[in-house]
Order: sequence, then C-alpha cells, then structure tokens
Amino acid sequence: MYSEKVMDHFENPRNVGEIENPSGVGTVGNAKCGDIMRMYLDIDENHVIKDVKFKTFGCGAAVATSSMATELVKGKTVEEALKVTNKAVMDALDGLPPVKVHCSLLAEESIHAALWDYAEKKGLTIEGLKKPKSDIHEDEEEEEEY
Amino acid sequence: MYSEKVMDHFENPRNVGEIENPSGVGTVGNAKCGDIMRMYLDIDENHVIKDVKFKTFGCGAAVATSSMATELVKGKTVEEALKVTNKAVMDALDGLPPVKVHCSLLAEESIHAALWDYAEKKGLTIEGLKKPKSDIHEDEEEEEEY
Amino acid sequence: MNKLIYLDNAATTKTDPRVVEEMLPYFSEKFGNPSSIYSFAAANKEVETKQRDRIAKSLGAKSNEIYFTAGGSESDNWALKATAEAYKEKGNHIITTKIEHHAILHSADYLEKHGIEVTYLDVDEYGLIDLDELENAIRPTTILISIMFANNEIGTIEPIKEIGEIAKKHNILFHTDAVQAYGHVPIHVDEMNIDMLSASGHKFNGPKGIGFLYIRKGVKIRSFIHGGAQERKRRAGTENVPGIVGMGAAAKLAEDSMAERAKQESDLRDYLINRVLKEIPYSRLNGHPTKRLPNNANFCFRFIEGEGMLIRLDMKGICASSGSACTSGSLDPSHVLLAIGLPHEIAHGSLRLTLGEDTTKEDIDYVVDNLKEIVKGIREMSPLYEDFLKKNK
Amino acid sequence: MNKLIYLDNAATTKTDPRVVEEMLPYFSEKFGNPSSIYSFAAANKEVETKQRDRIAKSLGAKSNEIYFTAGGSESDNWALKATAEAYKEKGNHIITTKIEHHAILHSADYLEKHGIEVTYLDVDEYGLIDLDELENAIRPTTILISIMFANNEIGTIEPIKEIGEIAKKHNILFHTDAVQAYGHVPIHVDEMNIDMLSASGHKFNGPKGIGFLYIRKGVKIRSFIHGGAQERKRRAGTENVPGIVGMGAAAKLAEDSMAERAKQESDLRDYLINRVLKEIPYSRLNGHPTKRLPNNANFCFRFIEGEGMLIRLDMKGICASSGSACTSGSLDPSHVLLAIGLPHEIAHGSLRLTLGEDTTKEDIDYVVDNLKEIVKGIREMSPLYEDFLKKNK
Ligand SMILES: Cc1ncc(COP(=O)(O)O)c(C=O)c1O
Ligand SMILES: Cc1ncc(COP(=O)(O)O)c(C=O)c1O
Repeated sequence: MYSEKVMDHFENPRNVGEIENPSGVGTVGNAKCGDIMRMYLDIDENHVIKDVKFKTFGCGAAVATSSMATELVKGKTVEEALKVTNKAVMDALDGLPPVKVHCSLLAEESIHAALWDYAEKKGLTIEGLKKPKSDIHEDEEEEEEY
Repeated sequence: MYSEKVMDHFENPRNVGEIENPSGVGTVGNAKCGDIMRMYLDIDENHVIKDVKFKTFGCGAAVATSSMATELVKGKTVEEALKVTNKAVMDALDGLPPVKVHCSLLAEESIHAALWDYAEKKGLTIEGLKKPKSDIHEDEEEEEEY
Repeated sequence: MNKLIYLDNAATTKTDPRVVEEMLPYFSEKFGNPSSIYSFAAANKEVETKQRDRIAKSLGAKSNEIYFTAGGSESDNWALKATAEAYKEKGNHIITTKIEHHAILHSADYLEKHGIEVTYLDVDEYGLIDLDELENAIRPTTILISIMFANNEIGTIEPIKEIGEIAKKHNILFHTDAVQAYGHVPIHVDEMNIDMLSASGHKFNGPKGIGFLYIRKGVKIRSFIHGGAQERKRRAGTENVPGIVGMGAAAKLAEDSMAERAKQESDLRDYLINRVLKEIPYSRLNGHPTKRLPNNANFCFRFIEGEGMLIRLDMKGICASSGSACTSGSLDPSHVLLAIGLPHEIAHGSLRLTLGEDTTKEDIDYVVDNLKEIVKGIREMSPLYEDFLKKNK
Repeated sequence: MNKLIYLDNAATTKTDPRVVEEMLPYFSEKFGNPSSIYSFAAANKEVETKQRDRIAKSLGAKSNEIYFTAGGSESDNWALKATAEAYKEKGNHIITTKIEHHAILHSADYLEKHGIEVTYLDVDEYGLIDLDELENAIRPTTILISIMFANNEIGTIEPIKEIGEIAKKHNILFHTDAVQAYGHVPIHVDEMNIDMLSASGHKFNGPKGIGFLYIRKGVKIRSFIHGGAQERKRRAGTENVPGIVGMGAAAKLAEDSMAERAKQESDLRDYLINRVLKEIPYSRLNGHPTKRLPNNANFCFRFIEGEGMLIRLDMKGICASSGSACTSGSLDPSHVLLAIGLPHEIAHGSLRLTLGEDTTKEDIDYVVDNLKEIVKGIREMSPLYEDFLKKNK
C-alpha cells in the first residue's frame, strides 16, 4: 500500500521531537479525524529555517509526510518554505494512496501554521501566507455514489 | 434420485407392448405436460385380467409406474384392479421423488381408463369406476411461495 | 461405472488441474484477508489485482471495471436490479429476450413486481433476435437492454456487435449474459459496445462459486450486496481469494488456447451433428447451424421424452442434459425450445451435448452408436410413435 | 519475513488442511453440477445434503433449513432485504443495534431508503444491548429483530437467548448475525428461539466465498438471488460444491473440538489481557471481560493512532487489526468503539488481537514484549502525549 520511501520515513522519521522556545509552532488536524501534526520551527534573523522538529499523532502516511515536510523545509527561507506544497511532499515520497492524500495536505498546513505563529510573534506579514485552518477537509477523495 | 426398484422397472419394464383386439384400452396424460400412458387389457369372462400391456411416453418414473401398475393388476379381477391406487404403485416401487408423484396418479388413471373402455364396450357398469379424466393435475406438488 | 464420457460442459466444467494448482496456496498458506493492512495479507490484494488484469485484458477492458461476484447468477441479478435502481430517474423500461437464462428472467419477473416494465423479445426458429424488433421496442424510458451473448441450451450466438450499436445509438446501457460465451469465443467490450457483462468461473474450467461482472467506467451502479468496502465499495464480502485466483488462471488458459480449442471442438461438434441427423430418423438440430457455440449440439428426437433418454445414456456412462440443468425440478419443457417454435411434445424430447477440451472422435462415435439404440428402444414403447406409424401405414 | 504470528482470526482464518483435503476431489474429479440427472453429478447432490446435515446438527436445526450462500455478507443482506419484502403486509419496522457489522448496517441503510423504518439500539460500555430498551422499541409494525450473536471487533456476546424470548413473546422474527460466533461458541436455534442465522465459512477454518443462512421452517422468505431452482428455489446459482464440502468439514471439526479449543484460547486470551493491562500504561480492554468470544482481545492505547501500531507490529511479523478489516479504506474510527462511548481520539488507538488454534503462550509473550516497545515509541512522537505530560507535570 505504501511506497518504500513512505515506509522508510515511517520507520525512521527524521526530526522527531520538540524545540525549546521555538520561533514558531503550529498544530493542525484533530483527534476526531485521526491525525494531529505539530511543527516546531527555529528561524534565524535571515528568515532561514535552521531547525525543524515535529510530533504527529496519526497513521503511517501522517508520520511520513510530516517527516518529509521537515526535510523539505529545513535550510530554506520562509518564502521558499511557503512554496513547499502537499504535492511536493507526495512526490518526494513517491506518491500516497488516494485515501491518504489528506495527510500531505495536513503536513503543508502544519508548516503554514508554524510560520503564521512565527509571523504573529514577530509582528510580520508574510506574503502569501493565510491564517491556517485548524483542520482540512477530505474533499480530495474520490467520492462515488454507491 | 430414484429407488432401485424404480430403476429396475425403468431398465427392464414389464409388459411393454400392445394387445391385438384388447378387451379395453385407455390413454391418459398429454404430450404437453410430458407424459402419456396407454394401457391394453385382456379380460376373460370371469372379469379376470389375463393380460396387460402398456406403452408410455414419459420420464423414468412414468415408465416405472406403468410397468409396476401392469404387474399389480395382472391376474386380478376388475374389482380388485380398481383398488390398485397410485399409493400402492408408489409403495411397490419404494417411493418416488415428490415431483414425480403425478406419474403414479397417471398410472392409476390409465388402468381406470382401460377399464372404462372395457365397461363401455361390454355395456357394464363397474361399481366405483368413474369416467376417467384425460389428464391429471399436479396439485399434489409442494408449491411454496418464492 | 467404468467409462465416463462427459458431454455436459454447458452445465459445468472440470476445474483444470493447472487452475487448482494455482489456487492451492491460498487456502492454508497465503490465507490472509486482502483488506488487512499487514504485508502477509496485503499481498493478496495484489494477487487479486493480477487476476483482475488478466480478465480485463481478455475483454479489452480496464482492470478496475472488473468486479468479482459469486457466479453468473449473482452477476445477472446485480446488473438488472442495480441498474433499475440507479437509473430510475431516467426510466423504468428494460428490454430482454424470451430465451434468457432464469437468472435474468426471474430477476426481470422480480423487477416487474416492483414497477419496472419489461419487453421480452421473440426469437426466430434458430433462436436469433430480430434487430428491427429490438429497435422498435426502444422507448424514451428504456434504461437497459440485456441480451445474452450465447444461449445455454441451443448454443446460438446473438448479434452482439449490432445490438451494441443500437444501444449506443439510443444511449441505452447494454448488458450481456456471457456466462456461456466468455472463455469460448472472442469478446471485446469496446468493439461490441458492451456496458456490462456477466461471467461465471465454472463454465470455462475455473472453480465454482466465483464469477464477475464487467461494468464500464461511467455506468452508475449501486451495490447489490451491501456491507464492507470490498470491490471499490460495490460488492461487500471477504474476497474469495482462491476462487479469484482460480478464475484468473482459467481466464488466462482459456484466452491462450481459445482459437485452437474452438476449432477442435467445432470440428467434432459438426461430425456429431452430421452423424446424428443422418443416422437417427425424425431428429432435428436446435439452434443456428453456424452461429453457435463451438462446443454445443442440441437435438430433438420426436416421440421421445428426454429424461428417459438421459437415464439410459447415463447407464452407458454418458453425461448429457435435456434443457438446462438449472431447470430440473421443473416439469415444463424448456422455455428456449418453446420460444424457437417447437411444439410441447417435441420440446420434451431434447438432448444437449456440450463438448470439452478432452472430447475425442471415439467418444462421439461411442455416443452416437449408443444413442441410436436408445432412441430406437424408447420409441418402441412410445404410444406417440405407435400412433404415428399407424397413421402413416 | 521470518516469524509470522497470526492474531487476526476474526478477519479470516486459515483453511484447515483437513478441510482442503476433503474439498480437493470436487474440483477436477467429482466436478459434476449437482442439478444434473446422471449419476456422476447427482452424487454431488448427496454430498451437499451431507454437509447440510452436518451444519444443521451443529445448530439443532433441520437439514432443509440450511441454505448455502456465498458468505456472511450475502446471508445478512438476504435475511434483511427478503424479510422486509416478504412481511411488508405485516409492517415496515426493523430493530437492530448500533454495533452490527456493515453487512447489516448498510443493508438497513438501503432499506431505510425504501420505506423501512429502522431502530438502532444503543449498547452499554461493554457493548451489551439493554433488554428493556429492546422490548420498548417493539411496535405493532415490527417485523424483524436482527442482533448479532457476537461482535466482530470487541468480541462481546449478546444475550441471545433472552432476545429470542422477547422476539417469540411478541411474535417477531429474530435474525442473528453469528458470523463471528458460529463454530466458536455453542448455538442452538430452538433453545435460543433463533429464526434466521448468518454464518461464513472462512471464519471457522473453512474456505472463503461460502456461507449459509439458517431459515426456520415456516418463515416466509423470498429469494435474494433469483434464477435457477437451486437451494429449494430460494437461492439461484450453480452450487459451489468444493466450498460447501469445505464448510461442512469445517463445521464438523469446529463442533468436535469446540469445548477444548475455547478453553485453550480463552486461557491464553486472559493471559494476554492481564499482561497488557498490567504492563502498558494508559491501556484499556474493550468489550465485556467475561461475556466475550474465547479468542478475542481488544485494547485501546491512549495518545496513539492504530495504523502506525499495526505497521510496526507487522514489521515484527505480527498480524493484527485495528477495528474491522472490512472498514479499512475508511478514515473514521470504528462505529463500535464510538457506540461503547469511547471518544474519537481514543477509538483511533484500538488494537484487536484474535487468537487461533495454533496460538501459543510464546507467541503471546513475543507480542506483548514488542507491543510495549512500540506503544512507547509511538507515544514519544505523539503531540497528544506531550500535551498530557505537560498538563500533569
Ligand atoms: C459479524 C460479521 N458479519 C458479517 C461479516 C461478513 O462476512 P463475509 O466477509 O464472509 O461476507 C463479517 C466478517 O467480515 C462479520 O464479522
Ligand atoms: C447463460 C447463463 N446465465 C447464467 C447462468 C448462471 O450461472 P451460475 O449457475 O454459475 O450462477 C448460467 C449457468 O447456469 C448460464 O448458462
């Protein structure tokens, strides 16, 4: 069901943990739908993401997408990080099963939430960053009548 | 599906054939429902059935019941022959599958038809003998709603 | 019984030993439920997909258009009942024929009791429908045409491509019961404009209790068996993995050997037909002389009732049938033989011989030699034959 | 993978090799269609009857009250839909529970769209229905009570005898989905006043793709799959002879070994439950502590989501499930766990371990040892656990 890359990131998730006094932290998803992701960002004065950590409550895909998302944003500027889409996360993982696409959206969203927190704390406005939804919908799923 | 007795009478039917100038002959059933039986009787002056022959168009049970019926009536008086019921034919054959019970009724009926013909020719009235139906109904079958 | 000549391949076929071989590991070794997440069981999901691919390929279909069922009857029930349900906004009229299998006819009966109108097309003396009659039967409310690919009793093959064209022209769904045809004659769902197709594993040397329904992508279809999310939420029930593997293997074998096998069987079939018609008086062939299944021969013998003939053939080790096996338990003559215009008493005297891969010329000779004697013997005790002889004296 | 510890016997079981042995001759040797007249095939009718007898005996039923189907889902669909149809003159109300399998729940949904009213009974924290609530739910229009014998997720066994008494007192039909119970715990249809009962071969070491519906004589029942005259005209389709033989053999084996096996499995189950509850913090047992299937254990672990746990167990060669296998493909937590009152986030962290005949104490120890580590590891990356620890610091 999962690609080898997904399994690898699930078995050996990168950047699990917390950051003390993070520049920004964001939590998205809810336990009701079964997935919660929390991202901690450490951002330097040049707007570069120096460190990132995550904690995730969720399925294999949720863990793997969080892990991959941390890898993709680490070392990037805030502006570059904003361009890391769920599609990019999925591609980097060699794809996800259709029912798990929402996990990648959650990963994207959790980065945005942490960036929003960072911007709020700093009193900044980041071009293109919207107030994150606390949850995402699953409307991307194939929904057939039966 | 059939008892050994039925199979024996089907494989080696007794008294198949015709009688020239019979005392009575009777045909019952119709090709539409798939069974026709014809009985020839040779009856002597003491009302004893000296000989009996049959021809049958029909299934294994139709042949076997005709054959058994001829055996049961041969040597009997007309009055005794009248008492040979379909039940007696079935019992003598160790039973029939439910869908085949109507064959035994046909066998009884064919004897009655031949006796009726004999009575008509002789101008006799035989106690208890009714004008035979040319066909019998299959209302004895288990008919369940489905 | 020593000799056994099996000429009832339309009733069911032997599961090919190579098929059984493929199935075996899935009973006690790889027995996992394909819906489970752990790799031991999830591997069976892929095995299933492989079978879907094999079957799809044989029809020119896509893998996700194949839905596994428990057999031809379920597929037929599903196709009719779920279509009636899904398209009730569009209309309530279905067109089928008088010679369908009971799985179609009794489903249609059921629908008639629930507000669906059904037109049953007549067939000609060979069992073929009339394309004009079909087109004339179409109404604005027609939602489905269901016409069998090949008849199970008399073997006649319907003009499927032409029916598909008519259905397409009028934008009506076309379902075909291909239970007797699949694996025996070439079928291509796109070239023939087939929207739904029923098949059953045990009719092409696969196992019993497994079948499939092809449903073209885009067709709105409701579930017939509701429950778990199997078969893309369309057909609930833990998948019969060994059965699916067996049917896939049989589909592959059938496809690979089809041309050769059809040639061999139809040669033998024609040899059989010729000998019977020449050597047994008052016999006739039922069904179309050439538009017929390669392995099917069906005869009527006048003055004779079928069951007695079958029992006597059985005593000689010959397995044959009279009408369809599924209608046994009924005393009526076959609805198919009546539909091609045979009178009742002739319809009662039918014999269906359906050949298999293993059938030899010696088998056929043995059957015809015995059949001649049997027919003669039964006629001698037939009052109808007696009357006929007397009349023609 | 080297080690394989299969603890998902509620999803499906290994077909017992003795069962496969009994089935084998019916694929390529005795392959005849039981409806055929010749002795080669007619013999299979008797073989079928023998299996019917075996199953009937195990339930205290009569042979002709057993109808073969393609599995538990078909049996459930048939029982509900055909009863609704046959008794529509009497009424349009059905009572069932919130914790039924989807084969019942989705059939009930379907019926609700077709004019049937359905009451879904609540269950208590153990998954047990309340008998007073059942009796209060009965209306003059109630035609059927359908309550599962034992739940497939949490293993709770419902008070079937008492339900049967209530149904009988009110002259209402009682159907029970015994797919998880049949072959595992004693069932007697007369003593329990059961009118209909569903079972599925692959849940008691029989083959997949075969099941049965017990229907008490006198119950009016319509066909669900229409067509040929098989199963006393009630269920069309060429009989799956190998499947029927396999299910009959499995029924016999299950009956003969039931007492011994239940003892062995429930001893191990209790050992498992005790170790888990003692050694893994924030864990709970779902389902009733004693009124439960001998082989079922179901736990929740707080702060954890089930799928990740399953994958990590799989990496250790342990086959387990989270909720029912059939609901995979859905993201919602199990409707059963919600019905017993668990909040969503806890319901997501469930683990079902269902033992088999072969399960050993060593297996259980291996599983618990690994599970401890896995739960610990997952909690370490759980934001919920983090919050919990911070709050309780
Ligand atoms: C309680 C219950 N009912 C019905 C079913 C359906 O059985 P099957 O999948 O064999 O059709 C199952 C198993 O999946 C079950 O556990
Ligand atoms: C044309 C046709 N349709 C449907 C069926 C039903 O198939 P099954 O008996 O495998 O359910 C059969 C065979 O009996 C058939 O010949």
